[in-house]
This record gives sequence, C-alpha cells and structure tokens, in this order.
Amino acid sequence: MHTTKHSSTLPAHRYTLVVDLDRCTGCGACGTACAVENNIPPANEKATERTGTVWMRVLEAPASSAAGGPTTFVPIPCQQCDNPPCVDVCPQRAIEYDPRTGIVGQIPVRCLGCRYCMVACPYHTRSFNWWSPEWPAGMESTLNPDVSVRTRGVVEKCNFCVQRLQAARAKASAAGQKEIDPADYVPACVEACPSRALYFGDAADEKSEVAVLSKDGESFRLLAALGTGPKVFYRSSDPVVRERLSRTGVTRG
Amino acid sequence: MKLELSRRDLFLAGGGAVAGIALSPVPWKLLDDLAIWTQQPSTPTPRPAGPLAFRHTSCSLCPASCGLKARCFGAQPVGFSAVPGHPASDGGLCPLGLTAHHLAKHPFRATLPERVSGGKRERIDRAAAVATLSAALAACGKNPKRIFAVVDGRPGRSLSRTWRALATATGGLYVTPPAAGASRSLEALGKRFDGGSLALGVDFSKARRVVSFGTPVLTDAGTPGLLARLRAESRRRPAAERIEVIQVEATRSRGAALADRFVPIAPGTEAAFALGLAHVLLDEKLADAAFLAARTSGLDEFASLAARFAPALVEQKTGVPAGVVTALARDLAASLPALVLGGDPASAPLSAEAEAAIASLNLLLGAPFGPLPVRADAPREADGDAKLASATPFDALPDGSVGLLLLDATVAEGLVPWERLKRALSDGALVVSLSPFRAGLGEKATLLLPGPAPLEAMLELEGPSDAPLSTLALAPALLLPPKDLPLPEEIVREATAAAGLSLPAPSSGRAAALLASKRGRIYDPSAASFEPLAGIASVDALAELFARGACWIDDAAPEPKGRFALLREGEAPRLLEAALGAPSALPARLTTLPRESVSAAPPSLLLTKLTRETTLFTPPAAANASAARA
Amino acid sequence: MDDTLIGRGLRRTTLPRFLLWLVPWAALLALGVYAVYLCFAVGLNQTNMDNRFAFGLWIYLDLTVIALGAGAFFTGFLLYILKKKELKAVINSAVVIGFICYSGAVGILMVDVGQPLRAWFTFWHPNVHSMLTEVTFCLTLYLSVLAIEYAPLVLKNRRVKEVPGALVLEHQLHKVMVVFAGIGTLLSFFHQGSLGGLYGVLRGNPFAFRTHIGIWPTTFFLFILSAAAVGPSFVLLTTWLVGKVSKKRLVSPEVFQTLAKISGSLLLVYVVLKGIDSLIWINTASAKTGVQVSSFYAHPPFGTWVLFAEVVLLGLVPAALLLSRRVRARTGLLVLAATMACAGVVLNRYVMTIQTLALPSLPFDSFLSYSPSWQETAAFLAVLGYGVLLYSISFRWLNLFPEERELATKG
Amino acid sequence: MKLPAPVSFAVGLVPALAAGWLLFPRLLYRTEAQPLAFNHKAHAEGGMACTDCHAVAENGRFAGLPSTESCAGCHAEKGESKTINALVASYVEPGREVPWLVHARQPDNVYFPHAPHVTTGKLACTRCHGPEGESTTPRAYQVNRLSGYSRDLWGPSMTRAGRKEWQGMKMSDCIHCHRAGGRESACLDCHK
Amino acid sequence: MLPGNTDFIVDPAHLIFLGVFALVLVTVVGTLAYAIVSARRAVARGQAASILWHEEFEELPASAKACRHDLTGETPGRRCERAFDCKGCETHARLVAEAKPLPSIDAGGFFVLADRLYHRGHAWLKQEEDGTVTLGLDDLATRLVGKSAALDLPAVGERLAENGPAFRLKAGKARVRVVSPVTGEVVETGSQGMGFLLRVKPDGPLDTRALLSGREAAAFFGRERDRLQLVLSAAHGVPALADGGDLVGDLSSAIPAEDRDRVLGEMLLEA
Repeated sequence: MHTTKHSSTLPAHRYTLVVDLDRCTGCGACGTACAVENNIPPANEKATERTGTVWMRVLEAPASSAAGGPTTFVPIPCQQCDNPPCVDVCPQRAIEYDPRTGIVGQIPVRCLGCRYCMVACPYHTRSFNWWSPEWPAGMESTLNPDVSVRTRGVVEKCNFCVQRLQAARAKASAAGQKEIDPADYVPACVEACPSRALYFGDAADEKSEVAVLSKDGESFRLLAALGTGPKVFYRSSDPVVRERLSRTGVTRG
Repeated sequence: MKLELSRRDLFLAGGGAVAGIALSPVPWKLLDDLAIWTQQPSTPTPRPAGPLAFRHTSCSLCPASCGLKARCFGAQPVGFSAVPGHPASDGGLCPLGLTAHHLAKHPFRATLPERVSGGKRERIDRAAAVATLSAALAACGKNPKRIFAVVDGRPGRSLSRTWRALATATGGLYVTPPAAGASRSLEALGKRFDGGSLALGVDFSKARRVVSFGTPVLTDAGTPGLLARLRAESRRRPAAERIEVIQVEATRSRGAALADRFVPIAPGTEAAFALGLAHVLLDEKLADAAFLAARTSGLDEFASLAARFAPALVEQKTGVPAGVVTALARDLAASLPALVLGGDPASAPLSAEAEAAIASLNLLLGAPFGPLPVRADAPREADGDAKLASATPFDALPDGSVGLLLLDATVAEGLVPWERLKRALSDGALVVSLSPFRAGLGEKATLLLPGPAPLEAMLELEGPSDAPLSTLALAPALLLPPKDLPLPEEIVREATAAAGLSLPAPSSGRAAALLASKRGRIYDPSAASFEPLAGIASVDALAELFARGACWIDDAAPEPKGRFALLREGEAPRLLEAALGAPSALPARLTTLPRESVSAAPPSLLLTKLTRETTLFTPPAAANASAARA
Repeated sequence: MDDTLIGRGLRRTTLPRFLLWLVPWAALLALGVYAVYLCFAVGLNQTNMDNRFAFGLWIYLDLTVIALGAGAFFTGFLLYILKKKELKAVINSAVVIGFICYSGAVGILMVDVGQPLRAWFTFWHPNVHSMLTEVTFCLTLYLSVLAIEYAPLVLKNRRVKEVPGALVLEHQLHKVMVVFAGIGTLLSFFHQGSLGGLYGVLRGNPFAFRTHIGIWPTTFFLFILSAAAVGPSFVLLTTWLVGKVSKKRLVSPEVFQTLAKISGSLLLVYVVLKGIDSLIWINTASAKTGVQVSSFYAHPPFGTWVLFAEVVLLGLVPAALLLSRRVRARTGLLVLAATMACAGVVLNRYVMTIQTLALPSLPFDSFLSYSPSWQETAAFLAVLGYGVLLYSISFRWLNLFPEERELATKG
Repeated sequence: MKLPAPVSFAVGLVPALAAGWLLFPRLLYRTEAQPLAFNHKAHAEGGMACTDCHAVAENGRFAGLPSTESCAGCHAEKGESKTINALVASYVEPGREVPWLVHARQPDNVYFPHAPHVTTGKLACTRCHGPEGESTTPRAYQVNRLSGYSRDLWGPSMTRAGRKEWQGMKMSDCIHCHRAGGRESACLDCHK
Repeated sequence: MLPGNTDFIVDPAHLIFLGVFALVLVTVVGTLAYAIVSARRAVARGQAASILWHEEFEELPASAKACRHDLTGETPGRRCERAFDCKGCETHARLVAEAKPLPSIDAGGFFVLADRLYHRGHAWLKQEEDGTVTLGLDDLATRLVGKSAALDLPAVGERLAENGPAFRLKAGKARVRVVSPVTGEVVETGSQGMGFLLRVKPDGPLDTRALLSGREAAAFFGRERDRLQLVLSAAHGVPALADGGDLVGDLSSAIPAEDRDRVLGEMLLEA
C-alpha cells in the first residue's frame, strides 16, 4: 500500500545540495544547464520573471551592509524539504515525498494546475506553465530524451535531476551493484557551475562532502524557522550574510 | 397481425441498449482512454536518436575556447558539461557554451545565401551569390575610394591566411578587431618592454589582490568562474593568503556588486585614480623596489608625475575619499603580488592614458612575470607569411573608403560595432557576412553567405590572448551541417577565381606546424591526461587526438631580459593632461550576459528565456532584437 | 406564454421591459464567456496571475461568493432543522442565491485550473489531507444538493405544475427536504471551513498559518462562523434589494428582524473569536517564525487598519447595530448594518487571499502587487451577470417569496 | 400484437452488445503494418539469444532495437529471401534505421529501466514480452486512436479478464507485480 | 478512490474521508430516489389529484379555508384542515349526526337549487336518474367568468378525480381550472346552454358528504360574496359592492382585466 506519512526513520539516502554563496557569481550557468537538461522550453514572448518556467532561479540578495559589501547571489531550486508544505496541499497526490531519497517529486501528468502548492511553497520555486511549451522547428531534436516535456497548465519544479538518479540506478543494476556510484548522480546545475559553488551528494553518508559541509557553522537553511526542513543548504563565510539570509523575511516594501 | 409499438416498447428498447452498452467494454475502455488522453501532452516527444555516447570538443562561441563534453544520443548532442582539468577552461563553462547545440536550430539561422537589394531580403542560389561577390571583387582596387576590406575576428587561423591573401590580391585591407577586456591592459603593458613588444597573459592564481578598472574579472575574464573560484577557495585560508578583488568602476555593475571592495569613481577618472595609487605607493615607499630597480626605467620621471597626485587631489577628481585611496594602496603593497586590469569589452574601452597609468601601476606592484606571465603564440605555418597583407587595426579603418566589406563568421558586433563599420563604407558598398545567423552583423550584411553553425564544422581554436599560456584545439564538429549548405569559403574562392584573381590553396598545415614546434603538452579529454607533444609520433596521430577533442597547451615561456618603461617618450604631459582634465560623461553601459558581446552568435533561445524570466540578467542587445522580432 | 408562467396574483413588469432589463446582464455574461473561452483556448496566460500570485481574483471571488452564499445553507438549517418558520418567507430566495453563488464559484474554479479535463483526478486519487480536496468534494456535493433544493421551485411554476406528476414530485421532495437541509448544513460546514483551512494550513506562510484545534486550523472554524453570520445578512440585503428594484413588498418586516437578530448574534460571537484568534496568532507567529506581526502590516496599503476594519469597523459595529432593537426598527439602518457585515467578510476573504500572497517570505524578497487582467475581471463579472439573470428569471417565473402575494393583497 | 417486455428489451440489448463488443474495438484501434516481415523464430533457431540484439548496455541503458548496422552484419547482401532483399534495399543500402513499430513502447512520461528487471530482477524477457521470440512474422501493430499508444499496453482482451501474465503493460500491471514482490516504489522511480 | 484501484490508500484518514463522502452521496442519491419513486407510486395510485388539491389548498388565503360549519355558524371561526374533504372529518360527522335535515333556503341574488350539490370550487353536481351525474358552474362562477369565457372540456372517456381538475376555462387573460366534485369517467360533454357542462359516470356509489347543499350552500354563497368583495378591493384599495346590494349580472365586466386572473384564481381556489 502507498503511504503518505513520512517514514519516521531517517531515509536511506538524503540527497542534499549545498550552495556556497561565496562562490556564486550569478552567471546563470546552473539555470541554463537545468533548462537544457530538463527540456524547459524557451520563453514565450510575453513571459516575465514572474510567469516563466524556471526551476533553478538565481536571485540577488541586497548588499550585506549599507556600505555596499559584496552582493550575494542566491541560486534557489526546489528546496526538497523533509517536511514539505506542498505535498499535503495537493488535492490529488501529484506531489510525493520519497522517503528513500528525500526528493520531493512532482508528477506533471497528474497535476490539474490548481496552483495550491505554489501558494504553499514559501520558497517560490515552483513554476506554472502559463504557456504551451514551444520550440522552433528542428530544435526538438536537441531535447533530452530522459525527461518528458510538460504540457501547458501544470505545475513543475526541480526534482534534483531525478532522471540522472534513474540512469545511475540502471547502470548500477547492469553492473550487478545495489548502490549507485555517487559520481553517476550529479544534477545538471551542480555539474555546470563554473565556479563550483554547488555541492551535491548523499548526506546520509556521514563522510560525504555535503554531510560535512551542511553541518559546519557556515551552513544554514532558508526559512529554517518555518520547520520545512529543506535539503538545500547555503553557506557563507560572512556572518552578516548568514544572519541576513536565514531570517524569515517580511521586509519593508 | 399488426405490431403495436408503444412508447413503453421504445423505453424498454432504450433501456436494453443502455444495459447492452454498459455490459460491453465501451464505457470502461473509453473512460480509461479518455483519462490517458487528458494526460497526453500536446508537446514534442523527445526520443533518443541512438545509443548514449559522450564526445569531446571545444566551444567556439568566444575566445575562451572551453572544453566541451557533449552528451549525445546517436549523432545528436542533448547537453554539455565542462571538462575538468581542460587546459583552456579548467572545468568552466558559461551559459552560452551550455546551449551551443541549440544554435544550429536558432530561428535566425540561415542556410541559403541571402541578398538585400532595394531594402528587400531575398534568398538566392549559389551561382547568384558567386556572381554578386565576383562582380564586387572585380570592382575593387580600381577605385581607391572603394577598396576591399576583410574583418577577421580570430586572426592566426589557417583561414586567416586565406583572408590575408585575398586582401593582398585585391590590394585591400586585412582588419583585426581590438583586443577585448583585460587584453588591452596587457597589450599596453607589453608595449612598454624595451626588448620588443611582449605578449603577456594573466595568471589569477598567482595574484593576491586584483584591482579591476571595470573589467568583469569575477563574472567573465578568460576562464568562466575561475577568479571567483580561486577567491572563494582562498576565503577559508588564513587572512594573509586570501585573494581579494577590488572593483573600481563608475557604476555598480554585477562584477562590482560581487567584488570584495567596490570603489565607485567618477567616470573617466581612472587615470587619476591609478596615479593616486602610484603616488601613495611611491610616497610611502611601498612599491616593489627590487622589481622597479631591476626591470623598469624612468622611475624618477614617473615619480615626479605621480607626486602631483596626492590623495587629496585624487579625491577632488575622482570622488574617492583620500583615505580610501591611501588604504587601498597600502593594502595592495601589503599583499604582493597584486594585479591591476582595466577595460570592459562590453562598454567603452579605457583611454590610452588610463591604460598607461594602469600599466605603470602593475610595474610598481611587480606584476609582470608573476601574475602576468609572458606567453608565446601557438605555432603557425610560417611559409609565405611575409607576402601576405599584415593586419590593420580596426581603429585604423579609413572612413568612406570600403566598397566591399567581408565579415568573417568570427566577427562579433560587440568588438566591431556596426556603427563604426558603417562609417568605413562607401556608398552602395557590398557587405558580405559569413555568419550563419540572420542576426548581429549577419543581419546587417547585404550579402549573407551563411556557413556552418557552431559545432557544425571543425574549428581551429586558440585560447584567449589573456590566458597565461597559449592553447590550441582543432575542435571536431559535433553536428552535421544542413545538406546542400554552400560553404562560404568555397563561394569566396569561386568568386575570386571568377573575378580573375588568384588565391593560394587552402592550408591545413596547423597540426604539422604545431608538431614541428615540439613545444607544450597535449590534453586528451577521454583519458583526462596530458602527453608531451614531443611524444606524438605523427601529424595523423596528432590529428586523431584533436578529433577526439584534445587541446594543446604551451610550456611556460622563459622570463625575457629587458626593462619596462614606466613612462614612454613624451607620455608624461599627455597623461598629466588626461588625468587632470574634466571627467568625461558616464558611458552608456550595457550589462550583458557573460561574453555575449564577444560572441558572434546570437544567444540561444534558452538564454533569452533566462533574460526574460529572471531578474538576474538585463536583456542583451541581441536578445532584445529577437524579442522584438519573435 | 410569459404571463401564464408568472405565478397567479404576482405583478411582474411587461415582458419587453423584463427583456430589456436582462440585456446588460446577458452582455456581461457574454463578455465573460468570451474571456473564459480565451482562458481555455489560449491558456491561463490570459490572466495576470503569475508564479508568485498563483491565486488571484478568482479564488478571492470564490471565497467571497461562497461565504455570502452561506445564507442558503444557514437559512435551510434554521428553517428545517431548528424550525424557524418565519424564514419560510426567504428560503426560496436563499436557495436561488446559494445556487447562483455555488455554481458560479464552481464554474470559475474550473476556469482557474490549468487542466480542467483532469479535475476529476481529485475524486479518483484524492489526497484527503488537502483542504482543496475537501473543498472539491463538498462543493460538488453541495451544488448537487442545491440543485435538488432548487428543483421544487421549478416544479411549482404555474405551467410546470400542470405536468402530471410535477407537483407530486415537489410534494415528495418537500417531505424529504429536511434530509437535504441537514446534508447541506453538514457539507457547508465542512467546505466553508476547509476554505478557511486552505490558508490556515499554509505552514510556509506565517501570515496565514494558524494554530490547530483538533486537526483543523482556527481559520476553519472562523470561516464557518463568519459565513453563517453574514449569510442571513446577505439574504436580508438581497431581499431588500430585490424589493427595491421590483418596487414590491416581498417579506414582512419581522422576517428582516429575525434575520438581523440571527446575523448580529453570530457576528458578535465571530468577532470575539476572531479577536482571540488574532491575539493568539500575534503572540505565536513571531515567536515561532521570527517574524514581527507588525511587519505584516508594514506594506501599504495593508496597514493595521485592515485588522481594525475587519474586526471592529466591519465586525463589532455591524454586530452591535444588528442587535440593537432601535436599529432593527429602521430598514435603512438595518440594510446599512447588513451591508457592513457583508463587507467585513468580503474584506476578510480579500486579506486572506491577496495579502497572504503579496507578503514576501524570503528575506530578500519583496512585496508584490497584482491587478487582474480584463479577462479575469470579465469572468468575474460574468458570474454577476449570470447571477442576476438567473435570479431575475427565477423571480419572474418562480414564486420566490411566498408572502409576496398576501402582502400585495393586504395593500 | 403487443411485444412482450423481454422482447422489447432484447431489441435494444442485442445490437448494443454487438456494437460494444465487435464494432467498438475496430473503431478504437487502428492497425499499422510493420516495415519488414521479421522472423524471430528463424533467428532464435539460428542460435541467437534475445540479448544478442536487444541488449542492456554497460551504462544500464537498454538498446531496445538493433541498428541497421547490426542487421547488416549478417544481411549485407540481397538474395536469401524477399524480406532480406527489402531490408537491404530499403535500409542497409541507404543507411536508414528500420522504423519498427514497438508494441511495448510506453508513454513518454514513463521510465522503464531494463537493467533492474533483467539483470537484478532476473526476469525472463517472456515475462513481459510474451512469446514474441517464437513468432515467424511480427504481429500487426495496433494503435489506440484516442491515446495513440500500442494496444499491448492494455492487452489484447477488451476486458483485460483472463489475460496472461505478459499481456498488458499498464501502470496497474507494474504496481501489481511490484507489490507482489514487496517492492514499493515512488512515482519518480518510473516516471520522468 | 475505489478499493481495488491500484492507487487506493488504506489509512484511517482516507477511509474516514471517503466513507463520509460515500455516506453523504448514498444519502443524497437515496433520498432523491426515494422522493422520485414515491412520487411515481403516488401518481400510479391515482393520488395525484388529491396531492395537487392539498398542495393548492395549502396556499389558499385563510379567508378561503373556512369550514362549512363555520359558514352556517355552527362552529364559528373554524378553519378547515382537510382541504374540504369532509368524508373523514370527525367534526363534520358529529355535526351532521346532530343536525336536522336541512331545509331549502333561498339565497338572495343566487340560485341555489335544491337538486344540486355545491363544491367549494364553485362547481355543482346533480345526480341524474340513470346513475350518472352532471356537472356545471355555479351561479357566482358563471357570472364571474362571464359569457365570453372559453371552456376547455375534457373529451368523452377521460377520467376525473375528486378535487382534481374537471375542466379549464379561459376568460381574457385569466386561465383557471375548475375542481371536480366527483371521481369518474366523462360520458358526455355539454355546454352552458344545455344546462350542464359534463356528464360523468361516477366510480362506484356516490359519496357527497364533502359537498354543500341547502342552508350551507346559501351561507357559502353569502360568504363567497364577501370574499369576492375582499379580493376585488385588494386590487383597488376601495371596497366594491359598498352598498352591500346585489351583485351585477355580469360580474366579469366589473373586474379589471389585469386582475381577472388573480380574482378568478382566488375565487375558484386555484393558488
């Protein structure tokens, strides 16, 4: 039987993303690689930053001090919460938390496009397909066959490139292994980041880079006070940046 | 016997029919199929075009020539990743490169020659293209006001030799674009060397502090993300070992926002600010005295010039508080070697005087040969070079004189502005572009001879001129060009012949020339290893390596003997005048996608997407154009 | 034809005048239908909603009309379950208004979703933890119940009842109406609540999130109570309005007073509970999420006046007015008080929808604005047009106010 | 004469049943011919295993159909039979891939990895594909006009009653087998 | 949603939720089905006319619901609760048992014929010797509808039900049905001139307990005259027949056209 309640024991894997804000230059390679990998369509001519389909968005946080310290660029994919606010609100179970990977999966073919999950997500990492996906003639041939194209009127979001996990699992199976080789499962954004600001791995493995990085004093999570338990960690050597970004923000408009 | 059919019978029969349908698969199967139908996306269905394979090549979209690892199904690449350890890019790849495989399907892609006549754009066949071009070629040289000029965005390639030969044959000009970004500073510094002009590169890993006068060192400059990575890695090291980036700029650009320190200055006062720093360095005896003594000349003259730029005056000129100037100069001196770069390819270049001041500052900080190593060009075929036309700098292109302008596919509008080109043209000039796109300069051409799109042809790629070491890749094609694509080089040759001119046969001796030099190492991406070039047995073996996406990297060049002039003949008064003169108006700045301006190709539609759908980028000019037309 | 459809003894305007009255509403409906067509054919990009403002005018409209339409269930509950006989005078009208509000809301909801063809998935793969599932189930069922409650009105039409069996069916339906009233009350109770819960469960939104009582957030109960409180007020208001427009006396003044008394009492209870809830929220929101409640009201135009208006100006004040005998004696004041009560709930739904979405959550986020596109507005107005059309037709040809004839005879 | 009630009822019932059971499947499915009359049996008798042509690659991907190149390994020349002549003339010589109509092709949003089922799960090919390997000519490919998918996904029987283990490839079939084996899966394990 | 569906979740929340949903659905559908089935059954049992009459009666103004014994002053102020179906009424039975045979009384301005029985829907019934009965409109109704009224009589062979519609008539814009005092089959149709409108063969022995005659009828007509005055005055705000004198011969011409429907409906007991 399917279970909707999250397993109380720690999942076997906790795929985790760590973003080193010191390194991010806001170049946009992560978002581009994500769009290429996940068959995200080109923009409609009327699209704006509020109506576009972007799974990996890089936001610009204002300078850390009035004196104008370095700007922080904050790449925001789906935070893959352990206690996701979106899963419970979906009226027809188009969102699923997989306790074995910690990935919050969105199933666009099940989605009716009510957008309740978007209202529920405090990170605003979900996109609604306001337009039909369209590619110029011939460009469909460049689509990634490992990812299906989502139609108009459904919600979609980052799923940590789960197709790469699927491929890694198949490869492990073909080799007769039970566990995947961690090197085989790297999301497109992490692979693409030219300044290597993104780390990805299984935090259930205590020795993994992400487990170590996510636990040190420089790491924090967005809106941690809301108890959503994201598996995307941010880190900065600057305590001001850490303090500023880890707040629950209702800034003065 | 008469059959009476009542309403009751009709109802019963209807009921029977309903029961019959209910007992057949119709409703249940239809329900299931309709349910599936509602889940059917009216979208393309991507299917693998063959088995999965990885292939290596290099990106040709900008001079950085990053290594590409292409994920292909059959012959179709569907995505790229960077190649860690690649000599040209060290694992970096920018958004442009990540979408290179889309460009062949770009809506602006042209696959047939196009001619603009009477304001109307029409497709023409190969013969018509040849005829048009040969007529124009034949007309050249007869009238000194209608000369031939060819602009080559990437000089030094084998194809460049053809263009030089063509310029020679027509008595025309072979034009090269100005240096981009940091290269301008390096050029200015290199020219101060008395042992002949030096080619210098930038090695960020050897610098502790980087001062950038508007150069997007954090967001762009050479290898994508390299300085940002180096700086971030140094952050967790002891304070003395940290790399710091100081951006000196009139506006808070993205690079300025990212920098450790941002020093806003009045526009056009870079020279004054640099001289102010020099003043403090010399006044407080903080400059690299050993380097100055051993490798420079004209210190006294320069010192007396710099003495005029006390921080108080600098504050008055630049708007930067005197304390900030002093503190910055002391910080630079405290963490040598430091590095100063100036100019941004996407905005107005710095004045020659500002570059001169920046060059002197680099000397005071002892940058040459450390963070600014000497580099040698990649080996080329030498034969007959002397007979070919030499390069005319783009700035020297005479106004109103060009009757036939040939723009190579590598010419990017960002470095070769159309407005400037237009000034060089005479009335009724034929502008031929070899760009595969009906965008950028390709859109401006009156005769478009579209060539292979990026990744559709084997390319000769040298790394950027500001890289610490020369690199060379003969990058294999990943995509098949469209069938019947008339190759522009062939059309040009045919037209040349038709015009009664002769051109030497196309050369393919680059690999041989490289092998003959026995310099450097070659990187094999599939093995992720380097091999000394000397160990390669034959040109064929080298060609095969290149066909697998290999990249050659030069050995470090020895430090040359000689001195840099802190000031050159008669430079001091000009510098003084420029630095003390009124600040110029704020340049109209374009914040662009990384390298957009120096790429000849329009951005992929996915980049246009990010421009439209995120707040991160302000729209680059090309994306705006595509938006307007879409 | 027309005059034989009008109930005996009821004075209605001439057919041409009636048709002329329908024209603007029909035009509104037609424009809205065109806007809806655009939304279906071209997509929801026709709206000004976006990824940040994922709910807009339509959800706000749904919440509002369903709250106002609560008069149907609550009058039914009072009449059939609590046997408040005097409400028989308005039950028909309340049912029609309820039907209009609910069918309008369901219709708009179908346009609001991106893939309406998949809407039935909610029934096939329900996630019962979602408030929206509860809303969907209850709304669908209750709309059916309202249709059943509407049927007797049609069956009693002067011409329809001549059909053999029509009046018999009406008679039988009337006998079981108590069952439907009971079910309607149950369903309304849950979906009014779950509409409140819709926002109250948003753990990621400290402005909307409320503490739980049992398994439901407090907004669940506040929505039920506020809807029940303004339902009678809205019935009062519409009855008065219909009377004004048609220039008829439709119900006796006692009915108004009964409605006002019920509305006022419930509103008072609601306001008190809302106040307590606000206090609890003010003291838990900042403690748990590190947000100062004052910062929710730091973005103009959503100042603290909103809370004041909601609780005092359009809550406590109309409650006091409705409960005052002297106010109740004067129709003008009574109508004003009922209007204020309705406005209070309209404001509450607005705040819950729009302010909730407009407030930034991430520390580097900003307060957002949203204004509906003409398509959204037209679809919204279409519901109004449809409502007026259906109500006008019902008023002309169905006997909505049983007392009307007698009041007319009395002169 | 008045018709007895059962007769009137039957007048409606019988044609409806006939239409539902006989006509409806014909309307619902469209039959398409395979490009070549491939003989699985002959190849199997020749000593070939399924995996000789349909193999799981080292990277875990299933190379579902052999390329024309691999066919040409044995059938480079015309001569042996009409089918081989057609293969050589239409595909080998022009270097085109054979556009086989794949009975088992799943919807685009489905991810079915062969490796965990075949290599790890040790399922025989026939478990899901049936006795395809014994066929002498390829079965006609039937497309559901509404969904556009192969009839094999639903199974040959309209009712799905009494179907063989290998007939039907709907999600419920996958889930039944997984549950029977105690292997729970998340949506994204099989959906992309 | 349904058990057996691969996606069906077995956990308490789902079971409770879906259970409640199913329960509500079954209740709604069941209740609706019950109402429809019982309505069908009522029609099949011939209760339609009775239900119709009761429904109509329910909506009549109070002034039209006076008990027959209220008319005669035996039980002043009594309202009929049985829709004038006196047959099962205990009060009626008791009073009839006590009452002496009613003498024939002449009512001023109306012909109250001794051989007729009057229904309060203003139809009269006359028992004929051949066992049939004839039906007609009483004097008040005849004068109310006027001479120009068009009659819509049922065809021979059609069935009438007591308190069901006997025939319809149309006078100007007014359309009204006349209630039948008897259950039976129409055997002949007449006309105003023939002295009767319908000849009906009653089902079984005639039960006339609910009909008025003699003194009751006279009182009834007096009462109806007053009621008519009220009904008319309601429309105009001034009392008609202010002199308390006799009614004019053709009442129909005295009623404003727009009120005729309402007046006729009220007087002929059609809501």
